[in-house]
Amino acid sequence: MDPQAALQMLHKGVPTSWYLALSAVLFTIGVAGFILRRNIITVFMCIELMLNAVNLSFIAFAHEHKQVSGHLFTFFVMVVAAAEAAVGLAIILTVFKNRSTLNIDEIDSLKN
Amino acid sequence: MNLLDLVIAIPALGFLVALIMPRAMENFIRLLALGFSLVAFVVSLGLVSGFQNGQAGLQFVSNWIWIANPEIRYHVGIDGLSLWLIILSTFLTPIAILLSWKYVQHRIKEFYAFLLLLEFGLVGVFAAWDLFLFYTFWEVVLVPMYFLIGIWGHERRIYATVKFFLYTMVGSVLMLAAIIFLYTQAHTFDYGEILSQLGSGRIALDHGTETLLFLAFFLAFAIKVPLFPLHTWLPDAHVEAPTAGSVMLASVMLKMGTYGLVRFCLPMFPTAAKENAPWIVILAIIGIVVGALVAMVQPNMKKLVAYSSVSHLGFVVLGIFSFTQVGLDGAVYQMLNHGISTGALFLLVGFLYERQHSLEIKDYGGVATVAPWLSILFLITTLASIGLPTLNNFVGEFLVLQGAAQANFSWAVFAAFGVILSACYMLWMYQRVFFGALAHSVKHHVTDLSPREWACAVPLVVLMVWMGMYSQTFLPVVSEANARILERTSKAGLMKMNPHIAANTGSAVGGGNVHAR
Amino acid sequence: MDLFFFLLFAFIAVACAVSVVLQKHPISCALSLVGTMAALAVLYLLLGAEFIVMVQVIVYAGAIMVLFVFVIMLLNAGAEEGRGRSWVARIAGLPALAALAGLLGYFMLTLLPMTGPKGSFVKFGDFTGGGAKEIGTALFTEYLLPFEVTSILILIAILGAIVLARKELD
Amino acid sequence: MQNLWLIPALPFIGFLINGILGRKLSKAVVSSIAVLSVVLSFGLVVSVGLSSDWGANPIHQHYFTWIQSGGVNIGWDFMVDKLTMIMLMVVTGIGSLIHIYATGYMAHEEGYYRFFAYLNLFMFFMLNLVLGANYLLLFVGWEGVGLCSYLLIGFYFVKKSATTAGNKAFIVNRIGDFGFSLAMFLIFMTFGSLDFGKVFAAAPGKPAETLTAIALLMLLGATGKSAQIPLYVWLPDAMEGPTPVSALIHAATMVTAGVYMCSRSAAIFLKAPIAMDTVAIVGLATAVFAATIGLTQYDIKKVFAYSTVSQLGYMFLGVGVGAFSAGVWHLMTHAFFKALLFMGAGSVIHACGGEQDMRQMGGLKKYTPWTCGVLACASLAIAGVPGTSGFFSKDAILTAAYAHAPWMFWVGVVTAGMTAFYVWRAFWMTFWGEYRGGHASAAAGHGHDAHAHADNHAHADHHGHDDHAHGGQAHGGHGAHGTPHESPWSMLGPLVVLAFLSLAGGFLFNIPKFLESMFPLHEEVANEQMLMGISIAAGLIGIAVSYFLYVVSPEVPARIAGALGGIYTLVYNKYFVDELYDATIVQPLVEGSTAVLWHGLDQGVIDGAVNGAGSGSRSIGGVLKHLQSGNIRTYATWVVVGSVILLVAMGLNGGMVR
Repeated sequence: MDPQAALQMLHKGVPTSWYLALSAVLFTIGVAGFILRRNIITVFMCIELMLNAVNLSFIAFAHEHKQVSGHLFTFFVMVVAAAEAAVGLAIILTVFKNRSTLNIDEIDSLKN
Repeated sequence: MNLLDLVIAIPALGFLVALIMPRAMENFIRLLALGFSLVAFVVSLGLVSGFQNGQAGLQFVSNWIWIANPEIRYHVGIDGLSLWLIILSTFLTPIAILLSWKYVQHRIKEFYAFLLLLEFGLVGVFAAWDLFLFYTFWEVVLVPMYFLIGIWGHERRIYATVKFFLYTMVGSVLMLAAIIFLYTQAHTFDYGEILSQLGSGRIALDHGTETLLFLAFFLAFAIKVPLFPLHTWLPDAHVEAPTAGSVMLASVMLKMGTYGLVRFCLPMFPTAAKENAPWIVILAIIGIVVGALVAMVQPNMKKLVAYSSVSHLGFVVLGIFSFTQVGLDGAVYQMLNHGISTGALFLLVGFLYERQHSLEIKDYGGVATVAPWLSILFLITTLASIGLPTLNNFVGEFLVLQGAAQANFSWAVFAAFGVILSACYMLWMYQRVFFGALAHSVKHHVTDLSPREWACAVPLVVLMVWMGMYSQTFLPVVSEANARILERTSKAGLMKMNPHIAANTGSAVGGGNVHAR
Repeated sequence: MDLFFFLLFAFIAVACAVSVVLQKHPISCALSLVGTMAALAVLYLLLGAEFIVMVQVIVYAGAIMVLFVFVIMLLNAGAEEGRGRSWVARIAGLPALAALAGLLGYFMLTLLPMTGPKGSFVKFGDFTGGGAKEIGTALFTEYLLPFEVTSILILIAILGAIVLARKELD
Repeated sequence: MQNLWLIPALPFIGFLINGILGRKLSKAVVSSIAVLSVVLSFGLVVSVGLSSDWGANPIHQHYFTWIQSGGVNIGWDFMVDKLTMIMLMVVTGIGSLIHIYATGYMAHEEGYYRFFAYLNLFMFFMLNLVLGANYLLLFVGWEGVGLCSYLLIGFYFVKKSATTAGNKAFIVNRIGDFGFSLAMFLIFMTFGSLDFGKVFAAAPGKPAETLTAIALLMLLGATGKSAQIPLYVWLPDAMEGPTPVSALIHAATMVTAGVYMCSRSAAIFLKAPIAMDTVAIVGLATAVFAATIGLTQYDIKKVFAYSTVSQLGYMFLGVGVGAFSAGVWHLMTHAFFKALLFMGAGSVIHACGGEQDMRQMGGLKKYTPWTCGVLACASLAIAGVPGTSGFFSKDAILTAAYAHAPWMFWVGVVTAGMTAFYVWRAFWMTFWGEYRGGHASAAAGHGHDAHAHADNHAHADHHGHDDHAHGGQAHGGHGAHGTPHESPWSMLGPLVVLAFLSLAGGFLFNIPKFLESMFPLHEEVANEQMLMGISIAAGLIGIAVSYFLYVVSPEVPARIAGALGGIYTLVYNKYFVDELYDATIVQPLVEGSTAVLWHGLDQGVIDGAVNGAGSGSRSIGGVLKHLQSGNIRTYATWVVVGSVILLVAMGLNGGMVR
């Protein structure tokens, strides 16, 4: 990228693609946490991270298309995330009570 | 909302009402189900009186959009072919409900709800004039029967019900694929429209495609019939099913297969149907003979009757693929006959089971001594089943064999062996169960018919005699409808040469429904 | 200016996210996640989503994360122990993640043009349709049904949470 | 114009009343309803006969359309011509007599109402058979009488042998019906109709091969119903039924239906010479074959049963050589004397308290003089003694046979001799000598037939107490241990009437003359006087030999039997035909169906394939289930791997589409 173009770009602002790329990176980090971490609460937090990454893309696209729909999707995602957190954490409580562990590898009742 | 819609809607309404009833009101639920089914029957009789024979096309048509895109219509109507099958369904459902009065003692609410759902599906199958709607009803029927066998059946019910379900699904999935293919060609699910497009050559199927489509439909129907060698689900399903399930399964559900053959396979793919007729007929004849022979050696009454169904339905398929007016009339008549007589057989076997709690022939003997009327009704039914003249099956078998003889005399020769064998297995069973010295357990358990059982059995016996003595009540309407179908198949060979003739035929078969859009 | 803020908060977001994955103790993870969310809120603001920024901060970073912290404390959750049992995750996990990151990033970068007259850029103030008024209008006209359905969803979630949590009481 | 439908309808009404309400009615009411319905219908027949002018056109009445489909149009039509009239007279006349007889015979039986209901139903179907104006209605009667035969043979349904015999009768008849139905299909295809009028009018113009095929298939039907080789096996077993049934159904009426059908279809048969010869040969072979078996039997009803088979063979011989009217004539006279023989036998059995073995009888003439007298009349008639009814009809058949082929005449004469012999043998054994009954246990040492005794004893046990076993209590008082007694007049009355007819029937009814318009009389045969002499001589010799062997020197038969050895055993056991059929047809079918078709094909191959598909899927699943480790992180990894694959595929397809 030659300096001229870079300067021009700077004038115009940040490329939307960068936001999207950031979203992709955050999403991948979330996935990485999901796969690599074994603490069920951390795993759950990684899910929230992924949701946030997706929200970022929605907002970026809303900006790109100059429409409010993306914001609404984000809004709904947040609502669902809130509901999910409530139920999910309740489930975690129950699981912990029953199995006395937060290690996700120990929880494999669905095996076979 | 015409009469036909009512006949379809009443069982559905009954189903919903039965579902929301409190579980504890057992007798009320029974009465409610009986009431709904009786009302449906009475209303369906209105179809008979309102039916105009000789009028081309469908009657009692009702045509609304159900799903806008892709366009799927609630398009129903009846012709002579469906009329009596609908009556058969509505006629047998009250009987099935009544006969289960004591037989079913747990989950009563669900049982009667499922019976009504079954009736809804059956009537819908016979009335549907939109392929997608037909398929929907076809599958709706499967669900209640699955549960009827699976919940209220005997010991091996899970095996039987899974087998039944899988067999039927395999066929119907292929049929669904064929229906969707037809949609991609015709851009409509409306059966009349598809027929007229096929007839006028607007959908040009090449030979291979037509054969494949024919086979896809045929397989679905042949499994349901069931045609040899796809029949092994039937004995298991029957043996495990509760009496009401057996009655409905044998009497009406199997007719869905043969109805489909006549309604869809012949008019839509006449060339393929004719080309494939020889081996289908051979399978039918093998079914007739093998079914009868296997029935002969069954130790279990229900299994025996089930195999006899295989044999009898072989006659129906034989009649259909004889491509003669006589044979086709006989086949359709035989569908009704089989519904009545085999339904009655299962019913009476069910009565025996309720008394003795066994289906094994060896556990019986001398029943005639303690239950003379039961024996007499069973004897009449047995005689009907083996095709004694003046009883119903004779008329059907005679016409089928006459038609088969006209198509190919050797078919009639081989098929007629089934008539001999039917006497062997039925009478042998009758002898072992009803005659002979009074078995000890029979003496203590078997009693003669109760009034409720009389009420179940007598209408069937009356119909056996009526249909055997005066077929003119039923046959003319059927003949009329069959003539249209045959008209189409007979011109199948001409279609490529002269599309105009075929176009006329198409609209004749499609009937007035073409204008309905 | 835009670029500077973007780069700064993008870095913070990524760093906090990495921290979420790498921290041993759940509490640290939760705090890192709050950091990510806050950084994202700034980015939302850059994108003109004023309403969402507020919701993000109040509901997400506030309410939900507090819930997490409560649960962590309630369960007295400590650092992970023991070995993972998923050999699939151990063997295929990192390569697959790398490929995913690369591919996703590549597609995202090429999705919208960055140069030329058609290039799309984000400049603070370009889009001002993200205020409470606009959101509210859309929510109660076009998106009324989803909105109401969401309310039922939340109701069900509340009921579910109560049912699940009640089990612990008795 | 008479209403023909009333003729069968009356017995049918009787059937309905007795069948539905009979259990609650007294025996007197039941029997009067049954008898009255048949007698009334006999009256109707007579009035139809008297009122008809017997012109060229038969009375034809159409009631309603029964089956209509395509070209098939079957009406419920009745028709009366001369042939029908004869059959009607025989059926209703003899039917009435037997109904009256049965009121006495069955007086002590359980299921009295049931018996008369069945009997009335039989009359209904039989009248339908003869009145029907098309083949399908004929077939209705044909199958219907088969049903009643089944019901009545199995009347004592508690007894396994009775119900088995009923099944056998029905199923063997079904085999015949198989031929009949195929014949009907061919007729319809050839003529486009099943109406007698249309078919016979068109028959001369049709190709001989088709007509031959039709006629041969009909013959198959006739061999079933009329107990000819190879389907005769059911008739001897049918003697399990009560004796009036044997008299009515298995001697006088139903079994002659085959003869009626062949005569009715004369127009077809006459155009099919091969079929005619087949009919004649089947008839002749059956006549000889059954007569030889009759020579050796001891069960009085079995003797008469084989005699019936043999006499039916005669009728077929008559039909086969073209003497239809002679065949029908013999049908009629046979109905007289054979019904009489059976009813007489019934009277004897009644007298002996249910005993059927002739070795347990003897000397009955002093206990039952009337029965003895009427049986003598019948035996004279069947032996063809000049002047009796049997003489005329048998002579007519034999003369026609001679005109057709002399060897048939000679075989027929030998058969006539044998017939005279075994009927009179039965007569002597029953009525002459000393009464041997009353000490059943002594039977072992008493039989003059030590040779075949062991198996025979079992046989006697099996069949010996047939009739009255069921109503055994009623007869306990004067059963096998009491002295024989004469039957009541309700039984003897009909016997006397029939005895008169047996003697005078030939004079009274000259059937060939009556039927001349339908079946032209045969031309005169050159040496007819001589032929007549020979056949008379054969009959007389037969009587004389039997007198010598069973009255003068009763020890001789055993010696002869001993001398014949194996042949005697063969004949005594009815040539082992039942065993042969059982081994070659019944057992292979049952075994084959069980082992090959059911277990092998259905459960093995078809279900095997289906279940194989099931277990195949299951074993594939068994491998694949290891993917389901239950570990959520593993699943997540798979999801990631899958996403990567999707993204790569997307990239290869040119990236995201905008």
